[in-house]
Amino acid sequence: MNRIDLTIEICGLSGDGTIAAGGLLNEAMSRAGFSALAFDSYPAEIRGFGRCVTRSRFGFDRQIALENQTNLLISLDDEQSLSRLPFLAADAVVLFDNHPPSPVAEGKSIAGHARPAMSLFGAPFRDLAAAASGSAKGRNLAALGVLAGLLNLPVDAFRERIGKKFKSKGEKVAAGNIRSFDAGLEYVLKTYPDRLRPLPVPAAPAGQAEKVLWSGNVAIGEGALAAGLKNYFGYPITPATPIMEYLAARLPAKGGRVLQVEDEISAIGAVLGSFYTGARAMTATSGPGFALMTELITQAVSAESPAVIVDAQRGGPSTGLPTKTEQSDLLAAVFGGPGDTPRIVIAPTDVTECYHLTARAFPLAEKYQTPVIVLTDFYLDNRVENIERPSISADAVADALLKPAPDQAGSYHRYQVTPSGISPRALPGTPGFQHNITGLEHDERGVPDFSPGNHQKMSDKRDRKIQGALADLDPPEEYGDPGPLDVGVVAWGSTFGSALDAVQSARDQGLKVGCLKITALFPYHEDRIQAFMDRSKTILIPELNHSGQLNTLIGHLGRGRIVRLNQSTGIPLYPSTILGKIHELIGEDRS
Amino acid sequence: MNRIDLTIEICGLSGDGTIAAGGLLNEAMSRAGFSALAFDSYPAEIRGFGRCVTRSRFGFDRQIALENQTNLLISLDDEQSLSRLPFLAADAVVLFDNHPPSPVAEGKSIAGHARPAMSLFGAPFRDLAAAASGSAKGRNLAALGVLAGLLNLPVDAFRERIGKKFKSKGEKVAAGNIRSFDAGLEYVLKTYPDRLRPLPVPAAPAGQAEKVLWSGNVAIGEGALAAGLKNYFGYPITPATPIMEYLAARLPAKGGRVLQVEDEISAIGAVLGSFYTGARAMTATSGPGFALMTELITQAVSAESPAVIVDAQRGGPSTGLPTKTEQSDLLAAVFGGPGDTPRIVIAPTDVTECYHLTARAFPLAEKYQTPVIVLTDFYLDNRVENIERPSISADAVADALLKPAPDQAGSYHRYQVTPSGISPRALPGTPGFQHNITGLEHDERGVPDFSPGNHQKMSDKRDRKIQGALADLDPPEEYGDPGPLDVGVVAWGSTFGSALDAVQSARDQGLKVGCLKITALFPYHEDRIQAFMDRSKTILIPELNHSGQLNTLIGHLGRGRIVRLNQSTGIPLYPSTILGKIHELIGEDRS
Amino acid sequence: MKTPARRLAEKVQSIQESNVFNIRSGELPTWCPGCGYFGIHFGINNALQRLGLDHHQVVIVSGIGCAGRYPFFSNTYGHHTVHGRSLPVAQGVKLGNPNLTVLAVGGDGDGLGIGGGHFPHAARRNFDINYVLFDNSIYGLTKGQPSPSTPKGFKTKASPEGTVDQPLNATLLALSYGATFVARLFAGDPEGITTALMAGIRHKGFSFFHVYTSCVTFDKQFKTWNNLTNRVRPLPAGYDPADRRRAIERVLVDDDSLGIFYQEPPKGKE
Amino acid sequence: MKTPARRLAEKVQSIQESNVFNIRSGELPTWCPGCGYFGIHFGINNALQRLGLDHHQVVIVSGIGCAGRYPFFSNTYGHHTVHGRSLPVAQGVKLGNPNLTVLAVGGDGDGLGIGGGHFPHAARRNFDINYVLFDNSIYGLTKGQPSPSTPKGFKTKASPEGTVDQPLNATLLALSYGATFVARLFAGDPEGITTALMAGIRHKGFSFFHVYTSCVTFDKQFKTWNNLTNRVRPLPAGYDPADRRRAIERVLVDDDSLGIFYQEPPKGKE
Ligand SMILES: Cc1ncc(C[n+]2csc(CCOP(=O)(O)OP(=O)(O)O)c2C)c(N)n1
Ligand SMILES: Cc1ncc(C[n+]2csc(CCOP(=O)(O)OP(=O)(O)O)c2C)c(N)n1
Ligand code: SF4
Ligand code: SF4
Ligand SMILES: [Mg+2]
Ligand SMILES: [Mg+2]
Repeated sequence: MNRIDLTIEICGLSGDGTIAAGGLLNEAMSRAGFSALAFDSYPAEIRGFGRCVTRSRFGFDRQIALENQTNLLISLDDEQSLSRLPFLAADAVVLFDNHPPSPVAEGKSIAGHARPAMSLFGAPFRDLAAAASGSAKGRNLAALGVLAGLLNLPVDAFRERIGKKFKSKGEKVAAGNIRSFDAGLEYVLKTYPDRLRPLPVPAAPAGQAEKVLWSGNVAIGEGALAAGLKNYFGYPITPATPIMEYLAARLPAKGGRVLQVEDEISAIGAVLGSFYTGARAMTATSGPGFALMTELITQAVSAESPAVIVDAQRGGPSTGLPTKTEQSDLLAAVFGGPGDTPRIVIAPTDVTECYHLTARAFPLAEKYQTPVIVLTDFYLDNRVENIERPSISADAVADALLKPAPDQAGSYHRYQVTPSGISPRALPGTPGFQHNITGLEHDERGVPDFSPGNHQKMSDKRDRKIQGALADLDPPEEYGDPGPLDVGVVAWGSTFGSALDAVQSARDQGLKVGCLKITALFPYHEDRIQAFMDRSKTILIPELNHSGQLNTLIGHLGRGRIVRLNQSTGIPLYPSTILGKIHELIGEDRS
Repeated sequence: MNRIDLTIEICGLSGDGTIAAGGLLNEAMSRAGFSALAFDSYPAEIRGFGRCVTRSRFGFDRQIALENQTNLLISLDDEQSLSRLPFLAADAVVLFDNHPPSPVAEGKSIAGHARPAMSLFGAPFRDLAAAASGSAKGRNLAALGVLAGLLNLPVDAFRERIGKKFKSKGEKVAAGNIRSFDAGLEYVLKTYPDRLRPLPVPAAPAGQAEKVLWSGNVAIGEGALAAGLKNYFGYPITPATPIMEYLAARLPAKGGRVLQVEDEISAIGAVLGSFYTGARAMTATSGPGFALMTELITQAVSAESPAVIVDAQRGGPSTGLPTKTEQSDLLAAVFGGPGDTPRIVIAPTDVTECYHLTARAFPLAEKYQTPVIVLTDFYLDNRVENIERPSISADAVADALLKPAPDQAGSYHRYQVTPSGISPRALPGTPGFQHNITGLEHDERGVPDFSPGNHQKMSDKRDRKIQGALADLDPPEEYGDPGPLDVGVVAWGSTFGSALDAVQSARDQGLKVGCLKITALFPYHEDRIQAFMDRSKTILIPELNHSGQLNTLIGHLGRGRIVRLNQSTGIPLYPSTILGKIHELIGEDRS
Repeated sequence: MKTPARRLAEKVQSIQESNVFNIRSGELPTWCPGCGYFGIHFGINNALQRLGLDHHQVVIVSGIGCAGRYPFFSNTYGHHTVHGRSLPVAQGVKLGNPNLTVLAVGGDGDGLGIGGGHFPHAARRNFDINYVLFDNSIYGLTKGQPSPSTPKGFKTKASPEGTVDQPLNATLLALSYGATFVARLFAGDPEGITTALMAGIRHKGFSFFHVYTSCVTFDKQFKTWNNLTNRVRPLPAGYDPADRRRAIERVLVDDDSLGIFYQEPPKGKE
Repeated sequence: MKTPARRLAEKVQSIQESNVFNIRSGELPTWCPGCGYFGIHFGINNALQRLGLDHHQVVIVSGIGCAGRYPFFSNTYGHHTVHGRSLPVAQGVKLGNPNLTVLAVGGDGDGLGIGGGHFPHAARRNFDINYVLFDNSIYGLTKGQPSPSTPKGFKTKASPEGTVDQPLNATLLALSYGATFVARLFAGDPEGITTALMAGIRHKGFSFFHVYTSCVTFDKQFKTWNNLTNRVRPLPAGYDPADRRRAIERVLVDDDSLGIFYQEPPKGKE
């Protein structure tokens, strides 16, 4: 079987239907059995004059990262597409509209700039669509038709998806759009019969599990639903808004509520109120909103209140780069907030983990009576992967509330000091267990107590409890050679996929390298991380932030040389960049 | 000359006039030429049923720390004072009311619990005051009279201070209170003529600089005034409120404004607005308020807006221990806030430094166009020290605004990328330099720009700028032997005084120890800190927090053994505790 | 001569000693003797008792301040959150378990200052929670700074020249925000508090109780017992609380009447 | 047939091309074609021009949202702060340099949602700043969620069953907060905006401008150009804006009139 590794980009101006076309492509390819990972980028303004780019990587094996080399570009707007040239493979294929709606400015045609080894396929996307459907709007679909014909993709998958997508706009629109697609298809078959490049299509493996094409945000929503989320409180913010909107369409049917509140302070406040009664609650936000939650997060630490908070990171600081990706909230998630405020911070590295870690955040929050921060990032939230539909056992998300013994009625101590630091928690409504929770320092009963011994005891308890949670957090996973490594890469979040991809390539090249995936960021598995570092001559920590935040957090564990690879660009760290660094380090080492 | 080292405590219930008596004691002793360091502790409730304790340490040399051994206790309430017993020196002197307003409960008299070597002096504080002034309220002053007689303190200093303090309540009250004091004085001279313990009084040194008895908060207010503060924006919170109140009484006369706003978000927002126009502005808060400022602090980093923020730390997390001390906001000050947000964090270690670092925060904020966070803590804010009146040269606080060249009118770039990272800043009102500042990522002109290269460039610039500020920040100061050390103590904030005291004692005992004072917490002087650590066999980091936050920040610099000494008690780390740890470490080392 | 504060304190003490209500917790209130909060405490407790609510079915959420300490003195469930956030938390509690009776309590600084952004939304969302504002027009716990409802001319250490801002009128705000139940009450009239609370707790929707009270320790100028006692009087007999527009018109000219200003006919959405 | 949005867009374009005003910056507004904000932009610019204010003496502070992008399109000084905080910053600017003319601008989410806690205090503090609320009753920039002023029944992805909360009325709020100048305006009437702005900027004190506008991209249901245009009309001739109580009474029954509802006789404190 041929190994397929195909990256397709569609580039246009907002309004060109770029994102829609990319979505359809992903769905159709997924349907056809390809594995997919795709990520769009679009402007922060609604109708700015911004560029939209979708990038999809397809193959037979599971796709774990995007690469910055594109094999095929569909240009819906030549001027915008010119910016993509540096990212096209030397022998890339370019499909473009040879009769676009507005004439291409002098010297701005993509055809005029393509490098010699590239293959160009012009087609009158607009005219094809207009002729087929009566509307030029379908030119993005005509372009998909050209693509499907050129690569001999399973056209029924496209037709079905197009029909489905436009059903809500009426039978006529849907049929017209399918015709636009077909027009593109016929055009390419007729015009370039001898330049077609049929792609092998994966055989449908028997008994394959159902696959879903999910974004990280959908997986987060599904994970929360799987965990029996009762109340979602949120405030719109990119890239977390789709989580709220996804749940708004589904949670009410399950008897839950989605409430858009007046700000993020209110959102986290309501989450704490709901969880106080035992009803699982969650909020999702991004940097600016997360910043506003700081005070109540510290209160939750002190009052030992459960909460699940998704921080969908975007480019920072402040309002920053609302539609770009970054991993720069790590230290704020771990250390943000005055006082000694240990809490749990976990970070998924792919869509499947978005599901699992979100679901498991609920019992963790309940059991350890603490805020659990799930750190994702734009690249994870908005990418789509087609994955086996994840599921989680009822056990894994079962109610983790430790209730007090009934005979404690009347003498219940909410903050009883225990060896684990975990105190039984009674819910309002339980007769005889009335108590107060508070962010003031308190004694075991919950009554304010500022005496020195008490503060020490309660600080110890809170710390002990969170450190104890390590037992329930996934230990770091090692990939690659088990022995001594020339370079050991330590990665988290969306960068991990790229790191693993780079390490796999390096190993294919015979290099002695490995990779460590960390999903538990606080508390973290010191021993395991140190063990991996100890067998690495050089430790490489690639991160999508400026200051090397993971390195700040765990760097002290490294007894060897640590090298940071940081990037503040708002775009993912690609495997090739990490691979380049590995080569450089091993080269240095040898010289 | 006898070396005097005398710690006096007054203990009572709120309402007993404990704090007032302690204040008068400090003033009178200071007046008499003693050096003083004093710190009160009181309940978080206004009229809770809380214990009030004032502690003052007096001597001839400058006092740098309190110790937890008290030489003399004035008990205004026996039941409360019993809690102080463990902190009394074996041979402590105890003055108590032998006919208090409400009878002392069975078994709760301090006299009944004093240890054998202690000296007890009973006097009818209440009766003396009632007889002398007609009101039992002055019993705290009668107690001071007893003290003054017993130790042969300069009584005129007391009388003058009492007169001054009560002047506002009318001549009659003032005179009555002086009579209460005198009554105590006469009583002790008459009753215990052969048990008096006259204290040597410091000779008034010729040409001594004027001394002031300032709290840290007063010094902060004075520092801000010295720097030409224009606008203060605040929201009440312990222990920062007195800064606002101090300035409210003084700033308007200098043409400035003190505005109490609706919350801390508004306070920092207004500071940013004021500084934007070039008018120096400041806010002071504590943990909970500081948490709320998180988002706008990150915005200030991105928009490169100056701001001066005093975070007067108290026990945390959350509302925590409002009237107790702690150093647990360090990581929040340095890392708090999503995104890569380098800012300047400095921390004074005594009252004089409160003045200087606050004053210098303004030109620093201006020059580096960044929030400057001045980290103090309750023990520093509310202690009083009698110090030489500090002053700062006009140069040191001169306007540090780098203005653009006039010929840039019309083509001005607010965020011009320079080698230092500092861009000339034009103020609103300047013709031809109109521009926008923003927390969105922006190009050099200040126009939103989310392109990869631009984000990298601007992130580099912001980081470079803050790292460059190191040149203007005090390097760490070393104390003790210059050579190899068995134990090198690294300390910051209010704990530094205790660390230095402990190190001095240890050196008196012939131990090879030293101490490093760090006031620049971000950026920090890596090389200097590492050099000190490198010559320490063991590095000891004592901190008043649970997780060892300074160690988290700079621990990676240590190549030797680092030992943390942490305490979460809400009370200061005393020199004896640190000394004990030094002994333990050196003992271990030797064994 | 006994001051009103003294009289109230004595009254409260006699009530405490009578043990008529057992909803108080074992904790002694940490308020100053004579503080108006004792009267409010009594009024609320009485309402809960008379409504026959089980203590364990009641959650009192509070922010920070002297008023914010309330839950510690009550034998119900209590959630003492941070400054200004009682309403968000209270709404979360209600959605978490709609069977609970939920009260939010707090001071004027807490509710009109730092927490003032949540009030409009709690009102217009109209969940069935009960918000009792302890309005002493001062920041008590931080030792006497002006609050958003402080009258002009108040001299404190933070305002040595006297305050200059227009005070906020919480009753007017609640009505403007669309609250479906609005009452104005007085700490010196615990019985009035009890009556209104009973009606408000029964009301299915957001109920707001604006309680005038006195900080005896830090306000000697405006909201003293004397001044308040002399001012307040009941709403005129026959006042019809069913008309929101009328209620607003009245509150624009009348700062002194006590009682239920507005109650929407019961059809609250939650 | 031309839609009102189309008509406005054309009008705006012709104005842009005429170059009658030079206060716009070189940056092209990133708003959608037909967005009501173009009309507001025009109205504000015209007022600044006609008042003869030097551009460098004007600071426009904004929060986040489509409206919040305003300063980038204006050739004045601009301070684009975070979501909801334009008023605190604007007050700091005014205290920092009282010679500057200070405008705060932002959307309904920005000003009534997340920033709603600052509005009462800016109003009652009465500094001489001018607050222009771009009220399209929707969160535009985040792609169409309901806002605090959204009418009941609005269906969005975030409210698939339609919104149920009582909307806030910003004009009423400003009056309740004690604002000393309150006008209600319409993006489709830039001339009206200009006139009111000129009066409000001259007014020494806090001036509030509640501008009805349309998000053509995300609201097809309520605040469309058609609906708005059909609704609005000027305040009746002879309306006297000097009486705050009257203004409140009017706004309680009248959602549609445009003009200056209230202006306190000039004696603002700052
Ligand atoms: C975020 C934050 N800011 C400030 C404080 C300090 N603080 C405690 S109580 C209080 C105000 C109290 O006034 P009010 O709400 O009117 O209650 P009262 O004490 O009068 O009952 C303040 C400012 C705090 N705890 N948290
Ligand atoms: C703290 C914070 N929360 C959320 C956001 C995301 N956000 C950006 S604009 C906006 C709302 C915009 O609505 P509105 O203020 O009405 O302005 P419009 O876009 O309609 O002009 C939101 C929620 C943010 N930038 N910051
Ligand atoms: S300070 Fe004022 S509000 Fe607080 S308890 Fe005392 S009297 Fe009551
Ligand atoms: S999304 Fe709406 S408010 Fe934003 S620019 Fe477009 S039309 Fe205007
Ligand atoms: Mg109050
Ligand atoms: Mg809006």
